[in-house]
Amino acid sequence: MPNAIESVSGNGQVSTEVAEPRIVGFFCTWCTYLAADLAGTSRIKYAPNVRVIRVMCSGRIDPQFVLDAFAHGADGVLIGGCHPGDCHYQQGNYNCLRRARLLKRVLEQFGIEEERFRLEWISAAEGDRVRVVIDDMVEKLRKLGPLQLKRGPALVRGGSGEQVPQEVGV
Amino acid sequence: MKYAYYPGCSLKGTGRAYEESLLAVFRALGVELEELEDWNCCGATTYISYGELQSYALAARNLSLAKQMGRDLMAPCAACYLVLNKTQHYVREYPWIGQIVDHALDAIHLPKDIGVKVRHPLDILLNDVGLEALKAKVVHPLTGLKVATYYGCQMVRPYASFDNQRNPTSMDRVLEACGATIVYYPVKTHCCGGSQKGTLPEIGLNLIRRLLTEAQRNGAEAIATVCPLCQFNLEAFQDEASTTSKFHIPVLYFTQLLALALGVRLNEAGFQRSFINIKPLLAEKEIAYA
Amino acid sequence: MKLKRVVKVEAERDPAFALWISQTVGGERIRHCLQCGLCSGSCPLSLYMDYTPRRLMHLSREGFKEEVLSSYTIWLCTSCYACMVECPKKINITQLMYALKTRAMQEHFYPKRFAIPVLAREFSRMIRGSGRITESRLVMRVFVKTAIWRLLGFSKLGLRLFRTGRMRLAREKVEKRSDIVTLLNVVDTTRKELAR
Amino acid sequence: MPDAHNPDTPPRIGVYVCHCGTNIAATIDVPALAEYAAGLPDVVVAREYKYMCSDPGQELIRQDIREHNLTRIVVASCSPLMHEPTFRGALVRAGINAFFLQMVNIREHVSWVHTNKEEATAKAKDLVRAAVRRVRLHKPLEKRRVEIKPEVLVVGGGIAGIHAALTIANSGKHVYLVERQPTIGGHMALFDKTFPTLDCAACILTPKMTAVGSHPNITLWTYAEVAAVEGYVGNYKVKVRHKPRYIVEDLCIGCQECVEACVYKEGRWADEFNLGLSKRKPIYLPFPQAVPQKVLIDPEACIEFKSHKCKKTCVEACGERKAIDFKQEASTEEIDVGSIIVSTGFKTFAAHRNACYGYGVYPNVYTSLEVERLVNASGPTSGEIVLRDGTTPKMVGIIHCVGSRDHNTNRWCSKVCCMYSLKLAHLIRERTGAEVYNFYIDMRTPGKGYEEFYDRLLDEGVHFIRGRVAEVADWPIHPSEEGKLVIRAEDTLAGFVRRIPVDMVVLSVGLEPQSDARDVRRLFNISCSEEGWFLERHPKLAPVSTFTDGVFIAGACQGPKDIPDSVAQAGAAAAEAMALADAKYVELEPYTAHVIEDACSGCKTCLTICPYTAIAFVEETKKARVNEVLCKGCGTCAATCPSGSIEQNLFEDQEIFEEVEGLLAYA
Repeated sequence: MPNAIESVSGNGQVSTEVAEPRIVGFFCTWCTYLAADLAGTSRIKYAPNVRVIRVMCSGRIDPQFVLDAFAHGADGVLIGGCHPGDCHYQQGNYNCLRRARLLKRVLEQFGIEEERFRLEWISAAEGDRVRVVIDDMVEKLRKLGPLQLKRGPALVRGGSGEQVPQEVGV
Repeated sequence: MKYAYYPGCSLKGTGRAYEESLLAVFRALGVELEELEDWNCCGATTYISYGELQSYALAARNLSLAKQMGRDLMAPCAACYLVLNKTQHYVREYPWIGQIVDHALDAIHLPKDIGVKVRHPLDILLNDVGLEALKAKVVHPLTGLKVATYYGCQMVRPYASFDNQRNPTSMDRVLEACGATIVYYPVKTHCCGGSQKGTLPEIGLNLIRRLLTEAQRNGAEAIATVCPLCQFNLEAFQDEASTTSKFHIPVLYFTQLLALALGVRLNEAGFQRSFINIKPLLAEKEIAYA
Repeated sequence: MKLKRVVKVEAERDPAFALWISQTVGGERIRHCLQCGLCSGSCPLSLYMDYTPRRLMHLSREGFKEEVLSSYTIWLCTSCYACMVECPKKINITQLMYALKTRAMQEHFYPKRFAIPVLAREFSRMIRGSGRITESRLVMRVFVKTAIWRLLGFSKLGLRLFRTGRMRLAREKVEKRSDIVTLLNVVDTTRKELAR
Repeated sequence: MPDAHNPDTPPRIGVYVCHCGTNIAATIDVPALAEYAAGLPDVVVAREYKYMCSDPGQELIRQDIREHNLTRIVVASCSPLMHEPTFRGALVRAGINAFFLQMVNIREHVSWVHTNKEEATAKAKDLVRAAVRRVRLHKPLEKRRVEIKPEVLVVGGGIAGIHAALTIANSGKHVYLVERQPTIGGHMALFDKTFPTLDCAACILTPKMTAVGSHPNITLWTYAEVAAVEGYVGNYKVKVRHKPRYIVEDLCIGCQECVEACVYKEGRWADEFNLGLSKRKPIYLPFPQAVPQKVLIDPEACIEFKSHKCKKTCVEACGERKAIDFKQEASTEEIDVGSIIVSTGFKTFAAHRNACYGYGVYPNVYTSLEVERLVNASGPTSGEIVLRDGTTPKMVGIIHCVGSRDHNTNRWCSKVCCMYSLKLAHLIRERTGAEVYNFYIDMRTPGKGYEEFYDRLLDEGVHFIRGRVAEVADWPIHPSEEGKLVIRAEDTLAGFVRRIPVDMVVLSVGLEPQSDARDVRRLFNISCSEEGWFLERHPKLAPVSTFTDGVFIAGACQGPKDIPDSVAQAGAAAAEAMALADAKYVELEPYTAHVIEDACSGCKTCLTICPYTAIAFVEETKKARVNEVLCKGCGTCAATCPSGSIEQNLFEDQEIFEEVEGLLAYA
């Protein structure tokens, strides 16, 4: 399989068809990040397309992070948190869920297919689930091909989050 | 050195060469052997399945006779060696067997004491005569003769009082002392099938074939044995066992090789009884003989 | 093709047999058997056996008399003691095989003209008669009783043995033959007394 | 030397790539990665080393910090959850702030999960690049020091809980032991003998039980449950709910005259302790050695509760003591503890779930636990092993692995069944002389004296049939099977199927997590495996710790365990709790949030979102303020703030943006 790096140019625009989807993951420390660690210790093999950013709680994930990722050439964003009711901080994952719903609508406006943004609940014990989710997402994104942004530049972050509808935060 | 000697039936028949060479060797070493007065068959492994307790009594009779002679009892035949030892064990382990055996001995006016030490010639050679004394007496070293030492089952199992059960070396050491080269022989304690060649021929033959093949594969020029039945099986059925490769390998009693080295004349060591003439081999190896 | 029921109902088990085996000389430890199969693995004959020694141990201690006594295994045993030496639970398997052979002979659990029991019988007769074994005579007696034709196959070898003086028809015998007979009889009578 | 703590000076970054032996080096081109890192902006040195976590590895970092005046460190090795503390320590010892470190997880997240070296290396490069860009922005932070309360809460009064409680109490610290049942003792109290020594369970357990009941440092609350847990390590606030037992515990002296006097002369209701094998009255003592020795009333059974027309002979009998209180209600109590030990135990597999074995259909099919009661001297038959009709069984079949090692029910081996089956086989044979058949798949006897016990059973003439039982039924195919329960199984060692007619069948049921394990773990904020066993922090190196600091687990709630293992674990958990208490203080991660007042619009959105009500609105300034003591650092508020005026330490917006862009920017 050819390496994605060479085939993608600075501005995140994909130059060749063989490009592998590049996915940014935001995993919460207590469940999904641990699950990914467990997948490691269990030597479970999965697609190398996801780059994980660790946050304490999925509740920390600001929609702007997601938009920023797409703006800078990510073909997909994967958010991983604790199962409903299992949040280490009681309800962070609910807030995350609420934001994700609204964010999906926003992404539509930018013509970003829904498969490109995914929210998954993966508990610390579900090492194999990490594989299933990532492999599935990579498969889907391969079919979709690289992300072509209609209004790419507009997405690029400008300090505050004015592109994001107010209610998203609430 | 003086020992009571228990030949057993085979050494009077198919195993005559064993007895002849054995007596010659110990004579040459200055060890006196006195045949046990009016000994009887030990019962071997065959009688047990017919009448277990009787077989112990049969063995006990010999032991009691030997005890009277007040000397260790040498039993060259592996089967005899096993049965005599075993009888002593069982009489000790099972008082009721002891009781029966005692009664039987009583009835024929023999003392109950059967606690004589039963010993194998190899044991005596190693521990009483000693390898140095043996070396000193060697006149025709077996230099360069590649020998596979085949111990078979019953000399080492289940009672290996003087050697290692899984990897016996007593015969190796004795023959090396005579200048022979011992080849690697992984099946040295495997079974030759015993009487099975007679009763279930094809199965017996397979076991024999395995033993001969391994000896050949490891470059042995002769096989040394400690048991009349093993010797017979390995020697008598070589043609039958031959497949693509034909077997033609002298199968001798270790005592015959000793006799050779100690300068005993060939037909005083029973070589004339072999099916395979040893002389060409000795000539080829430039081993002198009387 | 004739189908027979192979499932065993408990009533077909013979607990007395299981008890007997655990009381024979060498059978004391059969119950300790772990069924590890080391006996079968170390047995030089197991590749020809209908039941491996391991399986025979289990069938015996569970009391499946028919299966055990009609099994070829007990006759194939050459008493090489490999199994007994290796057994992790120190079970005297070889001795058990003798006990089973004896029992099988007493209850005639073997094919007609089957050489091994015949050999055992002839062997014992000869000892009773002369106190020693004369191999030549023993071999002939056995062949006559089992497979006379094999004598012919054997004759070539026999001839060589005669020529080399390793087969002598002269009867080996003990002087005090009466002692042997008494010895054997007394054993029997004493055993019976002890049993009582 | 440039001041590492001055944000204006350009950062000087050191990057360190670990081989982790071959764990990383085998899948990632480490030299290439280090070389690549060296070329990234602001990186002064980039090195590779076999084991970064080793002393020489750390020394390497410390040296560079001193020699090259490094101000920021990136370590690419294993998961930060593994070695972050190690490397932070290295930074501190070299004189710079612990939080100037960023770890890159190239083992668990790269080398162990990918196979293609090219791809793995590329991924590692992206991650390192992101870390380098992020670490530039790291600010100096200090850990918060909080006091630890010495009191310990132990949840569950089985042998594990009892042992943990006593160990801690004996060290002079106060323990709250909360047990859901009206008495402590757990499963062990049901047993007659324990394997392999066959010493009497009661003889070794009851002394410990009474010790708990009378220990000055132990507050024992039975018939009570933990309702809520708040706070953090060292400072947990726990709400305990007392179920009404309709007896004033302080007044009841356990004389049981009330039970004697009850209008019901005979027991009528299934006796929970004897698993329904005997009957009890509406007012009862769970069992003779119960601790505490306090009776309780079953409102479902008591006439007074149903019709209010009872003669209340019990109250008369109690007389002046006035211990009976029909009006008693559930009450809640709040306690402060520094740490918590969860030892909530297990439940046994519900035998009827395996229909082929006829549990609940044939009266003489018992579960092993029921038989434990039957063989127990203080059990319903006072130790006599008899069938429901009072006769003694002559043939008994014990079926191992019921519910265990089975993908239709539970996949795991329950670990104790082989041994307790052997124990029951021995006891049954000893007391009835019956023929006993054990049906097993594998005989598992790992433990001191366990294999020897198996050997003993073999010698005792118990039958061992290797084969999983297919069916227990009552249809005969042979006269000898008439009126018997026939067990059908292949005797795989004999090589044929056998039918064995028995009078009694014992189902050796496996161990399962408590049915409410999932609620319990939420309560204590710990995780559990897919099956429901509580998850230890590390299977080998932190077997009794959880991912929540100050919460420990002991006994079979973590996985099937026998008594010795449970006690050993309880001891370990107790030691952990005591070590924590003796440390007096604990340091908390500084990942708290803070408000940038100038930017705050005072919209109060954050106030509602914070689960810990750690954010207050300051009227004077009309701005929000975070109470850092209450803040647990989830960062939800930071993500929620519409004006982006809340930041979370070490997870600031800028830091994360840099990380995102670092991942996606190509050098």
